[in-house]
Amino acid sequence: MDVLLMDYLPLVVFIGVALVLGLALLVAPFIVAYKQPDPEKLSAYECGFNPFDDARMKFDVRFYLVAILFIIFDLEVSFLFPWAIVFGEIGAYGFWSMMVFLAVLTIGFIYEWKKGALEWD
Amino acid sequence: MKELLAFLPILPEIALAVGAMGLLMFGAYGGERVVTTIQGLSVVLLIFAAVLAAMLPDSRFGTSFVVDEFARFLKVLAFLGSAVAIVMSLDYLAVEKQQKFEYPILILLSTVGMGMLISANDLIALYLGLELMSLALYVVAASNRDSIRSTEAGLKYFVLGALSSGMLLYGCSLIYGFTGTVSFEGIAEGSKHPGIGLIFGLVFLFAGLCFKVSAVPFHMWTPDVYEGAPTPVTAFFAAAPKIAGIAIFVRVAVGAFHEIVPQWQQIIVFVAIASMVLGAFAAIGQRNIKRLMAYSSIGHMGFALVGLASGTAVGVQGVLIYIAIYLAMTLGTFAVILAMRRNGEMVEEIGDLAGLSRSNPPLAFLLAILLFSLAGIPPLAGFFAKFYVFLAAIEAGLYTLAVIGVLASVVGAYYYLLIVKIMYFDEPVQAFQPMPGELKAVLGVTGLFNLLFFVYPAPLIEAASAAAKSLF
Amino acid sequence: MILSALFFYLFASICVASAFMVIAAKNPVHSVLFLILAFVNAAGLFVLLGAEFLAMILVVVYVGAVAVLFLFVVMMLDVDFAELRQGFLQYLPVGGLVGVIFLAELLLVVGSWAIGPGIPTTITAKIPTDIPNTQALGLVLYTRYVYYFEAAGVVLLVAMIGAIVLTLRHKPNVKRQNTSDQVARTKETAIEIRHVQPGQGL
Amino acid sequence: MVEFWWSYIWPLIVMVAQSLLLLVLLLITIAYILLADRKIWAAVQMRRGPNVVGPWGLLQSFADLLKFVLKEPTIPAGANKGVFLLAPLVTCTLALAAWAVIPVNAGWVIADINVGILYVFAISSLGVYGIIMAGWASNSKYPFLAALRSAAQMVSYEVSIGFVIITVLLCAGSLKLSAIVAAQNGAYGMFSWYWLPLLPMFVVFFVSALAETNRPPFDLVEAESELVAGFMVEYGSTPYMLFMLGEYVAIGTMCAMGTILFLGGWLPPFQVAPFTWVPGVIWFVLKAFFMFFLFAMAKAIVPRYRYDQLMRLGWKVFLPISLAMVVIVAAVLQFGGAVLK
Repeated sequence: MDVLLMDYLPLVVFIGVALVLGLALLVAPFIVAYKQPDPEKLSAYECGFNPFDDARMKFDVRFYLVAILFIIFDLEVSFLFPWAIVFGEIGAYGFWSMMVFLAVLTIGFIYEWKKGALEWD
Repeated sequence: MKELLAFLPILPEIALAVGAMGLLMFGAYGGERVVTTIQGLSVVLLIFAAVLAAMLPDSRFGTSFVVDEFARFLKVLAFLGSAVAIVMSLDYLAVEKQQKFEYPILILLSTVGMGMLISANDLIALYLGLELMSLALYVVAASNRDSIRSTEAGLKYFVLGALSSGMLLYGCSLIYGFTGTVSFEGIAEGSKHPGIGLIFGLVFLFAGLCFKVSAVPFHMWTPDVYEGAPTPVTAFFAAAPKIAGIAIFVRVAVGAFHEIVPQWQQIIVFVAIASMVLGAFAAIGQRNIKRLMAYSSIGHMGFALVGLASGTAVGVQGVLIYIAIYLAMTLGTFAVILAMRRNGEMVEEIGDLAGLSRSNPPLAFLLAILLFSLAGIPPLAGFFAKFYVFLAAIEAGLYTLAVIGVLASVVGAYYYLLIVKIMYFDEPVQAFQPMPGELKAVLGVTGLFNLLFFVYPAPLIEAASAAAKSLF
Repeated sequence: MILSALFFYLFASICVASAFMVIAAKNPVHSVLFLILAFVNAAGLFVLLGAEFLAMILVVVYVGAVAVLFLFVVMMLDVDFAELRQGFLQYLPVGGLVGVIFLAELLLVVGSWAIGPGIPTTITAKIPTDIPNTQALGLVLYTRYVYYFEAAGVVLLVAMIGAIVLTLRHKPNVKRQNTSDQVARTKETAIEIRHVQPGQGL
Repeated sequence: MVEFWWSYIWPLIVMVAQSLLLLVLLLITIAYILLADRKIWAAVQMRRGPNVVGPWGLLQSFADLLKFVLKEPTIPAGANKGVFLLAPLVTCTLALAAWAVIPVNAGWVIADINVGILYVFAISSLGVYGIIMAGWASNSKYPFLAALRSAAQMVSYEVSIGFVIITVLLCAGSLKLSAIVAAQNGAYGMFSWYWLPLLPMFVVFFVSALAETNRPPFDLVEAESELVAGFMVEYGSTPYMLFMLGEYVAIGTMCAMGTILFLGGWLPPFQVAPFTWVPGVIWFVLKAFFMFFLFAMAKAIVPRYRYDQLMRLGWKVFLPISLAMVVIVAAVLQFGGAVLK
């Protein structure tokens, strides 16, 4: 157990160092650079117009659908990871159980395709 | 080959799942033209699965799935309940132009979940079955997505359902933590020396299950969902999922926790009393018949739990008889609700039934039978249902529970009889449109069942008795 | 080991604090960001338990996928959350009561933490320590627990159907590209050669 | 006290030093990769590219760094300040974090964890956050639209990358990156690396990596003509630079992953004399640079995709292909004996 955790300690240290580095770069111009803000400079970019309302708006539900489908396929992939590495040890039974699983989800995929959920319009 | 034979116990579920997937592909390629075919095939598939389920011998699949008399009895009920729910939806969906081929398929997949739930023999199988069943239910509740009420119903059901799943999982994890196993036999072994952690786990688990059968205090979703969801969906909700919910409730209580009956008995007694009383009193003021049926189903779940509270084989037998008769009563009543159509519009107010005895005497008569049966008036089937659960409660010494139950059913009788009064003594309003044939059939069969049950009750009672004994 | 205890308290306290911030934050986007922080710390706790695979899957699925959907929804839904939160506080007494009960129960549970006698015999699956966690999972998930595995597949299928039934709408009058049609075009169907006489036009 | 020093402080110092060393080398490499990108692009278009700062423009990236640091940082008035500044930091840190597990030579790795590839997969799936956060926090229309598009694009291609990784894992049988490289050490030298037996997946991986890192021809996030500079419109100074840095580090990660998964990592092309004299790290860098060269050439010569084409390619071409390949590879391994091993 401790051996395993010792594998992760350098990882945490590395992320920490990277974070410090990024943070240093981020704050550097706030310390050293020239600053003279004015309202025009601080307004949102809008091709010459003044922005007339909040930029955040409702958008096509299709983006949500993509996100949902992604979650489902992502889960499918995560089920594949352990299977792939013990593939040689679980034999034909393991092979076929995964094939059934993939078949179930492929049916779902075909259904999506035929319903036009993967079309982008 | 030997490995394939091991899959025999889950054959009905496999058949349903594979059939659902096949129909999904058929629908995906056939489009809207094949909807009626898919509906028909789904019903055939469910009946086939019910036959399969009835024929399977006692067996197990691994440690997580068990086929016994109890499972056979309830699976037949649940599968047939789903089949009838699809049949009853045919006319409604066609007239309302909501025909989607996904609807019967989602019901099929939900039924797979019910089968898994009824046969679940460990906590993980329980959870998977529950989620499979509920996930499909959330979708069908919101299936009419152009209606605000339907989407609201789906959303409410989903959010509260997720909350209850969370509680259930929390309970499961506590139970697992304190017994070191998820299998019901192991839990039974581990609960010989119950610690406080195990009891808390039990409470949370029961809370989650109470939600699924809409027992007080986890009933709050029921009226809104029943009212908002499309009526055939409501009919489905009131029937098959309740059976699966009660089934797993019973199996967990007497299968996994039979060592600590006194601990859970008080919870069930409380839940049963609260459900019966709330179901009886809250229904009185309702004007919308779907809402009324929601409170009615809360009350009936309370009555069914009375049998479980006794914790004996007789009690479980009572539960099974109750749930079977409840299925017949509720499906029949919903057949009438689905026929309440006037000038092409569905009507849902109780007042719309006024004078039905004059505009459509047979319909009024059958509905009156069903309502009397729901109220528990002898010699109709509903009376026997209540009789068996109260008998079990008295045998187990739960006199208070039995007395409160009888009082609650007296109060409940008031609003059922009120509807009968409206039908027979109020001035008639415009007649309903003619009833489609399949609804007539459902209403006829369930009405006659309720009327004539007392003539030959033995088969059901014996089957329920055998099913109950298989758990002890 | 003191170091792992240190990291446990670090992850656990950040996890709890950010979980609290999820409900306390004024801006729902901040809530989701805190939720992500909570997930990441939960992953850290999994690593401390030696469950590397679950830790990574927690990050991949919850942080990388589920929380993205959450962010989509709360960022882009354009709901006036300030208005939604009005009257939020009136539920505080009830919520607080439930919270206190939960806390009391948890303290009771933790206080009584003891594995009953005879429990070790009921533990069915021992955790193997000589092979990596992922492998240990893989060895049982697809064979011994095939029932759970396939059931999970069916649940995912229902999720797919549900997502499409509830969200998919086709806009009418959309012109889509059909690549196979484009590729299948031949010279005959695409070009028509007319011989135009001078001065006459078509 | 002495014991405390030797058992806690000293290892910590070593770890920090190692991390710093890797980060500094990485950043210097990125500086030259950036330059190479511009030079290659210029060469394809028969321009000279940057050639003023230092000999052949070799110090260009460092001049850019100085310029960014000295630029005025602006935060739009309508922006959500905290998230606005958090976004570039998240992008950059996450991109860098992936490098902790990447072995550049046998044993040359900060942390060779058991689930290395999953870790990289997880980190790269988090890359989308920087973009969504930036797009939302700017409170400006262009960034918002770009963030949406980009998020949908990145998640679409991540699925294919996941399946590609699975096929490699099927052959290698471990999630440990060093073990995956070691598994490619076969009798046929560079022909037993996975690029050859899994050639379709290599292609899918490469294209998905382009999309995942928002590189041309899939740089719809930036799309100058429609979205001006995408989610980065409102950014300037080092916050902007951190985005660029994160993007290029992510590209570097993808190149390194391609090298590890398909090009045999630090292994020499043939296990014979002249090749084995060269240290593994050189081979690794050469291969990774080759991958980057492909990235740069794709940018230079392929026209940008339209958004619907991009989504179609991801969901309707790559996803089915990679899914089918998972099944095919598994079936071959199951029934075809040791063809691949």
